Amino acid sequence: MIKVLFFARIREELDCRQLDLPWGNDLVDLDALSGRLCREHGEHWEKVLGQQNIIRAVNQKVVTGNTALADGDEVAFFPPVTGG
Amino acid sequence: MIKVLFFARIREELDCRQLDLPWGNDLVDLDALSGRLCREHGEHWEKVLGQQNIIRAVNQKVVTGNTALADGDEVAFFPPVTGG
Amino acid sequence: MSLSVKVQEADFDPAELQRSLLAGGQAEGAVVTFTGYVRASNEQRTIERMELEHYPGMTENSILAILQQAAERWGVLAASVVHRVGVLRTGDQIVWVGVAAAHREAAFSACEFTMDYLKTRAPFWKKEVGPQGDHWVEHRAQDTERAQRWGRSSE
Amino acid sequence: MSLSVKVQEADFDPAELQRSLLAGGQAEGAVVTFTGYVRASNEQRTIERMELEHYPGMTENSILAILQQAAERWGVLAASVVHRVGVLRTGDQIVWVGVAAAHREAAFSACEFTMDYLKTRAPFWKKEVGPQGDHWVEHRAQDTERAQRWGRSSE
Repeated sequence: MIKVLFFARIREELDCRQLDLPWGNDLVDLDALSGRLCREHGEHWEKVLGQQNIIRAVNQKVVTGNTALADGDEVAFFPPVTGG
Repeated sequence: MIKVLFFARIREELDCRQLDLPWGNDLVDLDALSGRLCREHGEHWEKVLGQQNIIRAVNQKVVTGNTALADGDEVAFFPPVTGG
Repeated sequence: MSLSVKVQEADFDPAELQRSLLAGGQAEGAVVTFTGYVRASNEQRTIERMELEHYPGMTENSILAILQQAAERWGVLAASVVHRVGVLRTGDQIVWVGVAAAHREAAFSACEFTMDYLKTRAPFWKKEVGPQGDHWVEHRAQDTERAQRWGRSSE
Repeated sequence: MSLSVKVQEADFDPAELQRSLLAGGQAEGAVVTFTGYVRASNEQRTIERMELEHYPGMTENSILAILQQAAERWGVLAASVVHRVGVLRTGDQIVWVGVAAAHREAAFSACEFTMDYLKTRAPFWKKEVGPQGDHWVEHRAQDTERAQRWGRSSE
């Protein structure tokens, strides 16, 4: 299974906080995961997840570019951070 | 009158905290004042007041180089500061 | 060396935090602290309240990583971060960063470095609520530039 | 804008000082504080106590001039300095500098600027007393260099 989390503006725009996806061949890497989410949920998700400044994290580490996934991984999508 | 103050290491080396000198022609500027103090108090004062890093203030403002004095001024001699 | 990170809804007491920072020993010559407060306005928008969201787990770990970097780089003796989440109002305390070191140069640098990285790397998001409605605060490009001052070693 | 300078023998409470700093209003987003403590040793010398001498009158005025410069340069909202004199022991607080500003950049810069100038311009002198006898602390060339970072306008 892959646990997928959405935070802040992205969470609100998708109206979704968390998805649990059963592990499968269409989840081998981040780009494949994004592709599947867009196919399943349609144009609105494609637009939100395609935003240029979106940040992706795998197992709570920010990654840049595509990254391989394994069963049990945790993936998160969020906007640039604004703490402090 | 000129009020002359000594602080910290300079005060200890001269064993003098304050001198009040009656106003006169031999006090027209800082160099004249230093000259008079050295003449009156001898070689030890000359050595202490001649130290390169000594700081001089007139009316509580640090001055560099020679500076004119007037009756009523306050002059201070002290080493580099070490507060904070 | 003592490093501490707390993410909490509750308010905090800077005095108590500074005392805890020094509890380890007497070698410290300098303590620098930063306290952040909710401002009454931001870019002309009036702020009634602020809602702070975070990514539990990742937040604490990423801040601890920042403190470890700061501690190694400047020989920090103790450092502590408290960051609030949930609903906050104008004038409320949001964040506290305290750093103890033998000399002031290290304490100032480590504290400012930690704040710059909290602003650019720790997964917190602020939403302002005011008379004009809700507004997710935008990341300031200026914050990224400030963080980059510290060099690539901090990536 | 509220600027305050105190030179005193008595100890101080950083929490109370931070509260006073904010007493004026709610416009502040950031407070940076520095607290200096007597270290247990300096350049391998053991310190039993410290004696702090100052130049009454000139001290307060020169610190106020430093705070005014900082306030103008960074748009500081409030700033306060408390510096102790007399006999101090290891672990005792010596100095507190607090700066409130709308943004952290201003607060950090103004606080560090003030400390650099306290070290190089305010007429305080420290004497360490230890098992090896008395020792007037020497001015650190490094402090003068740090103060010069801020440019000639501060002379």
